[in-house]
Amino acid sequence: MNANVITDAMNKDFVLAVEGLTVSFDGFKAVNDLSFYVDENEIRVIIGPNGAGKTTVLDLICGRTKATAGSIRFKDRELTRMKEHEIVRAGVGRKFQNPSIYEDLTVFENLEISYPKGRTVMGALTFRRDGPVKERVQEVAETIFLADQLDQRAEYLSHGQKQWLEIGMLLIQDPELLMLDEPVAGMSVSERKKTAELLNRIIKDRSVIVIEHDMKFVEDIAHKVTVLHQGRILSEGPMAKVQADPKVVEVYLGH
Amino acid sequence: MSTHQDGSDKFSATRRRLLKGLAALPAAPLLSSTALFPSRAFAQAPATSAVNTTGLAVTDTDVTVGILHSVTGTMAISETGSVQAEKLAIDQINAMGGVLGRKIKFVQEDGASDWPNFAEKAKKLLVNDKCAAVFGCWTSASRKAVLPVFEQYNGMLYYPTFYEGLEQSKNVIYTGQEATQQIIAGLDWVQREKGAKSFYLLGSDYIWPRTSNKIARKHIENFMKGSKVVGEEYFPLGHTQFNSVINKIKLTKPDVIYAIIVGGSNVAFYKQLKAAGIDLSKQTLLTISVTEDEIDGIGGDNIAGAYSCMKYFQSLDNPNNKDFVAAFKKMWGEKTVIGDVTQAAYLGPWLWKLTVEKAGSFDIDKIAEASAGIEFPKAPEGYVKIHPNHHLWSKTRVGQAQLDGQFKVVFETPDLIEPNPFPKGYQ
Amino acid sequence: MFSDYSLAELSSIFLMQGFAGLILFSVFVLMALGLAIIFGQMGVINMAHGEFMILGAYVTYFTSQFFLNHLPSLFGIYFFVAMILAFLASGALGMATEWLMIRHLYKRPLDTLLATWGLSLILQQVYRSVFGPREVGVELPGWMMGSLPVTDVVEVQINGLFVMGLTIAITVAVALLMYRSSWGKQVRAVVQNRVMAGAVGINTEKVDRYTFGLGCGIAGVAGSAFTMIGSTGPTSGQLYIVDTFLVVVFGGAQSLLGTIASAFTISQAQSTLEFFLSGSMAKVLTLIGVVVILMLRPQGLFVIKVRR
Amino acid sequence: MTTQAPTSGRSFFLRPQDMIGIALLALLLLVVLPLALDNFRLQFVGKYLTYAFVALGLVLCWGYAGILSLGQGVFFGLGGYCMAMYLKLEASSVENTRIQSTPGIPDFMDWNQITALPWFWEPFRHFGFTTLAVVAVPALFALILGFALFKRRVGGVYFAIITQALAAIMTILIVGQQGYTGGINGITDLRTLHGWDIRTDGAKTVLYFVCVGLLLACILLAYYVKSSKLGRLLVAMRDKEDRVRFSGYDVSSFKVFVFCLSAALSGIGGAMFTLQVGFMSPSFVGIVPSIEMVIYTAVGGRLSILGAIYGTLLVNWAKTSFSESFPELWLLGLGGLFIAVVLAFPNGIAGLWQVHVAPRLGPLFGGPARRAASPAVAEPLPVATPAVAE
Repeated sequence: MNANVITDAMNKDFVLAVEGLTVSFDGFKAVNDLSFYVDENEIRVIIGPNGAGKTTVLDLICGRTKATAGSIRFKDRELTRMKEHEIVRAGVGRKFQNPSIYEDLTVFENLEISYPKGRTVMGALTFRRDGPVKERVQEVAETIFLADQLDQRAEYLSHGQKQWLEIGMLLIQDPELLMLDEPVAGMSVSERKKTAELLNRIIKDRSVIVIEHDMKFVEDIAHKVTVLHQGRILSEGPMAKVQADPKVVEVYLGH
Repeated sequence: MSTHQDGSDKFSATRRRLLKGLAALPAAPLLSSTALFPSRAFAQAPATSAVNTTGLAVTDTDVTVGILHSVTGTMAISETGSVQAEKLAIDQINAMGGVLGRKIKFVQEDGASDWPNFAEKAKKLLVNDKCAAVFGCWTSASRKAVLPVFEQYNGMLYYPTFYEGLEQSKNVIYTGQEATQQIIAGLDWVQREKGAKSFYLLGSDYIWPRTSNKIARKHIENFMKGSKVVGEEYFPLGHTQFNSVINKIKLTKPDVIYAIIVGGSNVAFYKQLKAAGIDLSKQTLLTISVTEDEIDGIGGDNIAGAYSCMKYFQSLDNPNNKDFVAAFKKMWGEKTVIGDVTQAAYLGPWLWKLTVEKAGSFDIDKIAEASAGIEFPKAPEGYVKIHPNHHLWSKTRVGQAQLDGQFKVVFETPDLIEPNPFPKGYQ
Repeated sequence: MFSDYSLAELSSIFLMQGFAGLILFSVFVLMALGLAIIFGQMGVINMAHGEFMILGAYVTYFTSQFFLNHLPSLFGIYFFVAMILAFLASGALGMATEWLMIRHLYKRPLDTLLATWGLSLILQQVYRSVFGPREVGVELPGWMMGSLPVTDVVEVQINGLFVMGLTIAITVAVALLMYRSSWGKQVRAVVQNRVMAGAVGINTEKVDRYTFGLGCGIAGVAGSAFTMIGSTGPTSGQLYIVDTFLVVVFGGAQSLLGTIASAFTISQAQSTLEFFLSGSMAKVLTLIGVVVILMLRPQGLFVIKVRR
Repeated sequence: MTTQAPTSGRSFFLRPQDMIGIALLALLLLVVLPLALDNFRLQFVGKYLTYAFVALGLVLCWGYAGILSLGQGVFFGLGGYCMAMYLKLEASSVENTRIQSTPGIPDFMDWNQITALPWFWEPFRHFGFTTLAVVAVPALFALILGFALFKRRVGGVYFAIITQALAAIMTILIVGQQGYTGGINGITDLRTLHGWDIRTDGAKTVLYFVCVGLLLACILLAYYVKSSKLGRLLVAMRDKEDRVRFSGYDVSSFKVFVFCLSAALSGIGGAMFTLQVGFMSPSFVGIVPSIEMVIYTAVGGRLSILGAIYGTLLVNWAKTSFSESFPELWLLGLGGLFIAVVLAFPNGIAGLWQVHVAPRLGPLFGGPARRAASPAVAEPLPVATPAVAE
């Protein structure tokens, strides 16, 4: 799968437009004047050595970290001034690096909480577990291979299953932009295969930003790759182009 | 209490409405209760059925009373002495044959420095243990908390602490001084002896210091010609930083520092006063809150020279007191000191014994009535007498703190001062 | 309210108030240092901190009694001996506490709060049973009493100066220990990444125990210094706990400099307010001010912004 | 479809074992204790139960949401003072206070030279307003506080310390403003409610049953909240706050809600306390009672609604009987209890019940069948939430 979407900065169809994004921690610029654009239905993979600022970029987009300068526009809405939950409600979903699920709750309840209804205090108090909710949970559970574990407490799941559960929790929100931070890290070979299959299924009809180290996996899914180094973009483009870039070879693929 | 005896009790008619217990009194209280059991009243050991008609814990051989003080918590420091004094008095009374031929047994409860807990324990002592009398409480707050309990279950409380007044109950005998008794004589003395014109009032922030300072201020402004208050200030209980107020005192240079600081704050206050170079032999300081107990913590060298105004000092030179001090030290150790409240607590069991014997009964109503006019000539502080308003007639003394932690008595009112818990002109 | 005073008087007021504030500042720093180490570096909330201080105060009292009765000629220097003993006694109790209780709770900071509160109740009762319920006062050697006149009105109290000097000495020692010594490096390594520190050969258990012991030991010295200004009773420690925690939290828990700055801010605010208002209201306003600022800036005055 | 009973069949918010538990508690409080205890001891139980309201709030707030408030005494006190103000005004009729320089105002105001009723006392002449205020004043206070703190993501240890400071402030303030509050003595000598003398034994028995009734209603409310999606969200937040936030929830508003709810519950407890005990004083507002209330919850089991009630009863019963027989040992016992509960039994009585007793009683009593179902009592202890998230 190579780049079938060629974009340029003038195109207005971007789902996400990041421009001049900078964040500094006590003077250290973890992300420095970063600009990139993600198209509708595009799968973008961000790679880079440790400390390049990959996770920080995701943190900035979903509002976990506040930008020092620059703008992030999602479907022409400025995200930098919105609260995390507002960003989520606008249609941005985020999976964390380590599986972030509710260990004390069952798989069903994990998914139910992510179901985009009853999100206010009163809504949550009066929320009813009705037919559509159960159907949707069941549907998602089947997608993530956990249909027969619905009543299991999440803490008893395997590491891979926990990753799937978190992906399922995003899926049930049906976000337009999905951000995944190392979705296959720490998985066995068979789990990894299943996950790739799962990702391929769920990334249809939405834009996706993935951080990943596994080059095989990246090659499989990426439409376009962005290489970050010391908070700046080192190279950007289709996988083949990036792999051929001598700068990239030097800092990243070289060792 | 009585509404009928002497004319000086001007407020009794209205006061009666304040106190629900009074409503229950028979219309003609002067018909002494002893009249009902005339023959047995002063017999050596009258029948229990005769002296105990309300089901108190009185048997043919003994009678149960309660002791209710804090032995844990912040107030344990202050209340320990009262417990010791009450136990001493009970021992002595038992050694003399008890009350109406009955030995006194006591149930001790811990108020734990927690006012609601006092109420709970008071209820237990009255309802469960049927105590014929309770000796206890120290702080005003604990007394306020137990007062409704004593009124509801008709118990008798002997309360030892000097306090702010503004209270009177059929069910309480106040063996300490109320505020006017303690304050006015001291202020008059300091004006007379020291020519004091300006006063700086200090206190811990709660009702007794505030009410006392209010009375002091009224007295200074209305009754002492040419005198004025130059400052008045309160600190949270347990406060330990007095440098700011000491600076203010240095600037305003009052003739008298009038301090009503209590508990641990005292120690910090006097230490910092001394460290700041205020010499109490030159700067007059008058307090109503420092007894020998407090000096124990403050240290004699930190407070030497200050004047304290109350009704009792351990150093009082009279035969009663010599016996009392000796007995107290024999029972509780040579190193113990005896403060004003400790002595007042000692009066409680004795006054109760005398009242029971006068009434010829343990019944609370009869004791409440018989209390007025009870005299106790053997009191360590000298002669005392219960006023119809259930407070004590007593002398007020001024003592000067010495290096050894004792007071040297420098002044004593010639006559007993009448207790006046609802003073006109001081409201 | 200034109309009553002349200009000269006013300036001396402010001088003396400033000095009073400095004493309060020293007291706060002494109280908070031990807690800043324990809470800031280890994340443990030690509600029994006040009781560790009071142990130091009792040690000081008994040392003074011992010198008074057995070595009256050396009474002038007993205070230094007492401080060392106080440090050792509180430190040893602290290490025992860490070993018996705290080490099981490193992952549950809120539970350390409850457990140490329980410990504080027990210690209070033990003090009461062993040392008696009455407050005790320590007699100070003559040279510590009185004050040095600066001008006619302005005087400087010697024991205040002593407390300040002591505070500076201890602060410098702690700063050197934490930021210059290899031990300090180990402590910080353990704080930042316990597993990693263990992996590189640091004995994390030992570091924890000594750190806790050090914090408690400093509390003991603070208690010793407190005997100069306050009294010692079984429950005296309770009086300080809220103030101390606020100082540490207000400063930003991890920063020694923050603790000092916050102690300075709070003490100056309180002593200035005390001059214009009554003691109670000054206290209330200071506390409310601190709480409001903490609401606006929950991370405290000084905190390093870190990436997560 | 593989969906099983627990996920599909929970149409009612109480599970069978919950209903049995509540019924047993009701039986104990409404029938067994009144029959077994004399009036005097029953009134103690009534008093203890007022603390149970606070413990109930703490289960939701601390156990479920992980918010440890060390200032619950403030809310208990606010509720209690609201009620005390109403009762005091009724007791301070012109007729009753003729002796004062200003008749018709509470006695402590008169002692402090206040000559007119302060404006904020005025509305407390009305019983309706007072009833509302008992719940609303603590809740409003919690709302302001919670809004300020949770919106800025103050949590965990910092929240605990700030609430503790508030308890200290409140005490100093009440004691210092004695003209308006009765100072350290509190508001005492309360007599009648609508002319009905609340001091008699008969009245106290009636109040006991009212208290139990309210408590049972509050328990039902707590169960409802717990079993709603909001209850599961609280557990989720305690566990992974960020995940909840990135599922599109405004985490702070949920925390504010549960904090307000616990404050309101405490307020009801305080009002019932005032009615039954007959006075209110700052000694319930301070740091010590606030922490003691936390220990009731911890002993009962911080995750168990019914456990908190039993914990409260047990600790208080122990306190009363211990301090009757060995006053000196009581603090040692209480301190030891704190440490033991934290170190050895972090889930309290409910945890012990869950592990040792329930399995033998079968699924109806919450035995093994419930293990996989929902956050019940035997959960692993929550790791504290991060203190300050930036």
